Amino acid sequence: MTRLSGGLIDRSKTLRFSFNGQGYTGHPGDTLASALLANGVRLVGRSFKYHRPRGIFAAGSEEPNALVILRGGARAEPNTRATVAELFEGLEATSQNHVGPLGFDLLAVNDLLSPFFAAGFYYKTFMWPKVFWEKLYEPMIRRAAGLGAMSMQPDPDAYDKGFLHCDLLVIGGGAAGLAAALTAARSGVRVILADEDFRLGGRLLAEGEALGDRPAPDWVAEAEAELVSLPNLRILRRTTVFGAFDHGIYGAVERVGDHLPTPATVRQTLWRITAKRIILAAGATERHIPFANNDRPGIMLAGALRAYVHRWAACPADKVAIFTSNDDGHRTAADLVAKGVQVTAVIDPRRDAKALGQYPLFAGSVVTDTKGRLGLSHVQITRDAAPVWIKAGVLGVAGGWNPNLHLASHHRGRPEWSEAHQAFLPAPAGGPPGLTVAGAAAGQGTTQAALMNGAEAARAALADLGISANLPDLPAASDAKGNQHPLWHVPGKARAWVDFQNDVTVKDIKLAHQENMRPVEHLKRWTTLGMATDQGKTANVTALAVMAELTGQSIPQTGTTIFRPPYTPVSMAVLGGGDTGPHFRPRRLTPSHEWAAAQGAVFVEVGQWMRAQYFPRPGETTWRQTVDREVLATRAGVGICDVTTLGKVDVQGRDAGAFLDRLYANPMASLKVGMVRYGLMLREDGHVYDDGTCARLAEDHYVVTTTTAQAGPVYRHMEFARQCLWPELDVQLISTTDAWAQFSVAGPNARRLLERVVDGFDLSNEAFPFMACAPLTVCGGLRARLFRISFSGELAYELAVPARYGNALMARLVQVGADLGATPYGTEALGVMRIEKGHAAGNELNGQTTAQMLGMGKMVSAKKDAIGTVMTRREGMLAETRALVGLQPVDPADPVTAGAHLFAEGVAQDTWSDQGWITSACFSPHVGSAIGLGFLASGTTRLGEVIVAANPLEGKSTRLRVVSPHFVDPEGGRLRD
Amino acid sequence: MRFSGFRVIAEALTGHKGWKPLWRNPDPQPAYDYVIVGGGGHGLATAYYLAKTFRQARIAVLEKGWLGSGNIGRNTTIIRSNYLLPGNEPFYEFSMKLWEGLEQEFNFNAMVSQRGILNLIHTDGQRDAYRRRGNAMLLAGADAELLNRDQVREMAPYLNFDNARFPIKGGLVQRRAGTARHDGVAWGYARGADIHGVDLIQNCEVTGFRIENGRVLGVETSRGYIGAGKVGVAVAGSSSRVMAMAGMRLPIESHVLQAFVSEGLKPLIPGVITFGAGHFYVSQSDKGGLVFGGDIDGYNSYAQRGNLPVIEDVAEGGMALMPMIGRARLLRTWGGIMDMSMDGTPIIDKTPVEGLFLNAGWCYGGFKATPASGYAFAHLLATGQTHDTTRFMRLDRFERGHVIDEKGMGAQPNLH
Amino acid sequence: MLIPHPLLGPRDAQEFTYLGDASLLNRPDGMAEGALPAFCDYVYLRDNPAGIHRELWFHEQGDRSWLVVTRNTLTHEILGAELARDVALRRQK
Amino acid sequence: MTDLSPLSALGDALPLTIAIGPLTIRENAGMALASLTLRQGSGEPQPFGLHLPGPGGWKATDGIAAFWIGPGAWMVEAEGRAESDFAAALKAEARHCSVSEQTDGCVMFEITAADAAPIRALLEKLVNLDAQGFAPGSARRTGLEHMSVFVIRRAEGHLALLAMRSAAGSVFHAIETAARRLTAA
Repeated sequence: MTRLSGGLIDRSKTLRFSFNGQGYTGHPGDTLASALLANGVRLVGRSFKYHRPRGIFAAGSEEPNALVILRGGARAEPNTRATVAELFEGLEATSQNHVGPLGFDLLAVNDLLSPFFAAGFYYKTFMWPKVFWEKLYEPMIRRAAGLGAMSMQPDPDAYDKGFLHCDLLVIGGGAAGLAAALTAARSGVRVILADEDFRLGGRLLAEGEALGDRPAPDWVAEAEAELVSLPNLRILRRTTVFGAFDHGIYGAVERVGDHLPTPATVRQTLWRITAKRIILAAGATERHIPFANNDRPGIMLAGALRAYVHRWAACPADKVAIFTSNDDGHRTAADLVAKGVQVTAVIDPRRDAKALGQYPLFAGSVVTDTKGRLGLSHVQITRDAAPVWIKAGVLGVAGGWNPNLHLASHHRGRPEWSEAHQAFLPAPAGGPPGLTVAGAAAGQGTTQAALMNGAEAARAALADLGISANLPDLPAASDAKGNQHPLWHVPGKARAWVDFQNDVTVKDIKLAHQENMRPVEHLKRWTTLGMATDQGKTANVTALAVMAELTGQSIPQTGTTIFRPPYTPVSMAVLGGGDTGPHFRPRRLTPSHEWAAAQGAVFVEVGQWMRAQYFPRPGETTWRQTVDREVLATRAGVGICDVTTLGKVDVQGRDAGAFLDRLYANPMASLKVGMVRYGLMLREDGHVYDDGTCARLAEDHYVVTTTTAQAGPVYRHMEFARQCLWPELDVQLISTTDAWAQFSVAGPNARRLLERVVDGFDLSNEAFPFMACAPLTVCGGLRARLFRISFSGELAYELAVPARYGNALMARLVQVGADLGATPYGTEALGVMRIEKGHAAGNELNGQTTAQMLGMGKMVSAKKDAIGTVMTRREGMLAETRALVGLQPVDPADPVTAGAHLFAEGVAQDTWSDQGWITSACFSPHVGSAIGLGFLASGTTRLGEVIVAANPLEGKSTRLRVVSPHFVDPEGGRLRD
Repeated sequence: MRFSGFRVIAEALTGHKGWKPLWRNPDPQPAYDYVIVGGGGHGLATAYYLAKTFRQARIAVLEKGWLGSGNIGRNTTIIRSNYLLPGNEPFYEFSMKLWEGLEQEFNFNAMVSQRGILNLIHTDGQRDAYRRRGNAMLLAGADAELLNRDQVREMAPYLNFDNARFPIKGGLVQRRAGTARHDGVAWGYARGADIHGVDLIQNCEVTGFRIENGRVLGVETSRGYIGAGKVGVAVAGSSSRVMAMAGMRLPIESHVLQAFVSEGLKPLIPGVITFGAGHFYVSQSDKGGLVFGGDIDGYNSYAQRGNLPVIEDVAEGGMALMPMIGRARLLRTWGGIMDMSMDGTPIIDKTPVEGLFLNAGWCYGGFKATPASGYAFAHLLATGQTHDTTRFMRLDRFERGHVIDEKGMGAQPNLH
Repeated sequence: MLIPHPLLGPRDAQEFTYLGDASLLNRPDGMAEGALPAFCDYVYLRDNPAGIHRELWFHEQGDRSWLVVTRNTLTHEILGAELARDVALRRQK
Repeated sequence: MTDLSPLSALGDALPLTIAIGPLTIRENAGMALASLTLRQGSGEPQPFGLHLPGPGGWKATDGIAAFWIGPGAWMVEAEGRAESDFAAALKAEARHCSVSEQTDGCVMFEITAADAAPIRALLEKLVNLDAQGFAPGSARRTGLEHMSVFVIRRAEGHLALLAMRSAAGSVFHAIETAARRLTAA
């Protein structure tokens, strides 16, 4: 017998699917698990350690056994629980974690060797000989371990993220959740109802119950229809709320396209839900009972069996037995009988157990063993030490129910043991604020109680928000209690599984106890209990109880386990969401990007920016050729570079000068209007933070620049100074980085070139000297700002125009300057020229540098209280002798390599004789050899000395001469002419 | 009891009846020569080396919870010595050398696995910085290799080479780096310390110090007063709280660092890979789970749990670096409390209170440091002299202006 | 986390950048006698409490206000937030 | 007038307009922008007769509008005046305040639909604002895929999204991707 009558499947349509290459059929409404069971397939996988045959154990997301690789190719999805995989046309699934066919796994030899693989065995061996660990033992272990295999191909599907806000989030669409959602939604508040299943109803779909005068699924359909009609309620189906985070933020994954052959748009969406109140109505998970060989395919949770029979009309065997320690198991038996399934035995350790229907009852008995190599065939029943074997293809095990309180303990709140419920219940305090637990998750396990409790929880949650809601009329429902009488395990010599996936048995727990691994965390870590993909949902409480029995303590004395996100495993792709390729992070383009691209520029990522690195011309075969040309053309004629990426901050207000005086180590208030000054900014700990320029456009108006990399942090730092340190100053800040396209125009012909674009502006050295600045117009009336500053050491200007004109201005400058040798240059040439000039940049300003090291110690004014000034007076900073020097190879053919370490000649090269390192290096077409900058101990007094640059990483060592860092125009005549 | 393969076989054949407790559960004595506060990795290692190497007797480790419940119980298990500055690199290399003989020394398989670490390079500036670092490593006696893009591709072909926002331009590799089974390290040290007579006392919370005339006499605990000749505090994550009981303020903030494990998977990555452009690093455990992490959450916290933005950020980084992991699932997350120091470097030093010693400020580098930290702290406790490799890790370095700032972030702990 | 912005109401903490202990508002006078030890304390030492903590958050993806947020570091519960500028001005008085 | 030709933020000669399902996305290149910040004791001005909105607000009158960007700070918009020196005009209206030119600091996308539903759906996918509570007249700066953006609800069926001009392509990619997915879904 496989398919029964009834069920919530659409028999009018047939879906074809395959498992391990074998074709089967099912119907819409099936899961892969229900369809396999309906086809009589019991063996679906292998366990982690012993490779024991495993079947379908549960009917929901707690499944520990029935893990498959779903789909194939790049979409292959290992470790997928067959119990939550919705059937679709063409579904392919394969079993995992075996060598050879599933029915004859070569690694099943591990099961024979299991005595050697007791808990923690690997900590005690594989230590000799030492080299064998990486070479032999570990590779062997790694190959045998793991579960499913990844495709190793990029995930081809798209993923999405989004943000939702609501007054009430209801997690779980079973009896309690539906009642809560109805109550709240009718009051008009904004409600989100999230359910992990593809069909609302929860256990209501899995029972044969009536609600009022109708079958439960009919009531569910009616409630759902009402909910769908309410505009203030949103149903998220196939959505798992996986984590409770701070302040009412919940993470949820909607499986948008997982039930389709291929997703129509995205496969999954990550929702971040911000909710004022939350009702957790996640139901309960049934416990099993460990007994000898309790892990064979066909042995499953009794409640799951009931669900398969009612919801999916699937029963995987003709003869079914039930092992239960409570009344709930008898319900399963009665339901099966009513469905026409042959129940061969109901085994109940209670001597006074009563049958609920027509089936053989073995009261006062326990299951003590099973048979069946790849699937259950026989069950051994023992009463008063007298065993009998009976035939059964399926054994339903009912050990009571554990509330699904996981999310309630995501804030590290500890669940509390309830003697009355014989289960852990959510603690009254310590859970996520605003969250209430309702229904079976709160121990309110009967249908009647769940409905009432859900509605009442919603009413109370809304009352808490100051909103009154009426309790809805709820249908009459069953209030049959399960009567939990836990039987934590059946004693015996053979192995009895507690954690199926990780093969943790009662024996392992005993061994942990024997070896003093008794605290629950030691128990878990020593045995790997609860570390499987079901996160211990089916194992942890049982294991605690077994340990409690061994220590003679109560369960709460033994410990509790708390839960952390995620509630069920979540795909990496959906957590990563969005774009992972070129749009992984924003890309900022400079104003002249289009022009540069049209010129064939090569671009480079500089933080978020894409900058032109160099502009190759036909015939140039190496980047060096191009860069040398750009440098020489700039130094001989004029070069143009887009420097928009530098941060720009508008500083205004009566106290702008006083404010900048406190931000920069050097004075700024004394700067004259129309002039620019280099500024050195320290962190409060005295190290160099950033550098840039301050231009004073008016008495109460400065424009300051920052380095490209530090634009954001420096702006934040400035706001900190303004708002937190000196709020009394009248100063206003706003970033204008993107508003202005800024171009460096550098070289002896810079002035002549600019004269061709400015509108009647006197650029003569007298009218507009070095470090002058002014507003002006260019190209027939375009607003612009001009700064006479130089990074290259040449006569140079920076010209800024509104960003939308940047592209055209770049083209114009190159065009009108053709006869002057106007040459666009990129970041490489920029870097070469600043090294030639000895200007510090990112490699020098790495946060570990002092003003003294940069030769700027004297700029730190002692006459004012600027950020960082005081801390430069610490002994260690004063004693710093490393200083920026220029470095040139003794043999001009030798390279200079940034990252090489500096040593005196003839000393042993180790950490303790290390005297510094090369920060930046390049080939200087001006000098005609490689050059570099570096920090060298006592550097300022060692000019002319020959030192060694050691680069053992690349097996090179070169002799360098220490020189001034100013390779070009050390007197600075060029930039002042 | 000595552990070995033969022993495992013998016990298997005789029903595992012979296995003994890994350590005793002693009641605290009234006084010890040395009291180590904190039964995490560093505290256990300190006790182990004090007893075994420095041959000191009468030692107790006091642990508030269960042994190994500190950050050794929740980390991403990476061991490496790829630091830059002389204040750090020789220390971590010393630690690396101790790792290399650790299991044979304490007769416990902590699964020290030297499968290498690869730090990816995305820019020329980064290559310069990594070259400086790689050279610093070699100069300190460690190993390092600089790889170009093709070599990285050969090593890790599944990384995103063709469609990345931050193209991979190379990498710095330390082959001797790798991972170790974190709990195994704690248990190995605990068992070793127990064998050498150390009293490991669980569920014993230190509630105060008894200090007279500037000298520590003992500690008040939840299990009564315990006298001590010397007290060593190794309670990373709680350093500020514990030292406040001795009247000290520290250059430390407590921050939460989350870490993550995926479901078990067949082997896909051999070693450790770090992706600086996207805040992501990953390795794969022997059980098959991808173990990964990223940045700290960034705000002061003692809550041992983090928030969703960091989970997303780490997953984004992972997806950008290795788009093949999309269909792997995140299984577990946890949050550990980091002792974030003001320069990102730890402190192993005496304190102004005589007889009271501090081991703190490990940021997220504590696990790899466990052996050397224990050794150096034991050295300091036993001899009164700073171990050579920790000579810069002083408490007064901040006021003296000798910070050891690997990242160059200054006095902002959440940026280290 | 949600930061209760005094002007904009609850805003997601992702919009903010964290700095640390609000004692950073109490910058010593750099020109005073004994400024160096005062600065060493100011820059490096922290109470780092497990419990109520006053701390600085910058609404970077928002209104660019620095806030002083009072938060419990054990539970992450937020007890209040005000503009740092207001706190700083009040302190000066 | 200058003889240079401007480019749109997306790098084209003409600003883009594109219809995706029920949504129309238009780059607004004509909007002039200038920031206005109060100085100590400057009093709150009413530039062009506009009462400046409070925190989180956006207000419009006769082609001029303003949205709150921080305590004592607003961004003032002038439709169709990108080519003029709008900052100077604003300064003339608020002499005692600090004014900075911002026209090219941002790329501005005007996103319109016949009613609120598609706008809300788009908002949910883009930014962490309460899409239903974000009523017309609201303006916020918030995060969007690692970028900082201003979002303005000009009307039920009209959203404006401002981002750093240099990141125009990345912002547009995000908007377009979300819009296409909503349409396909």
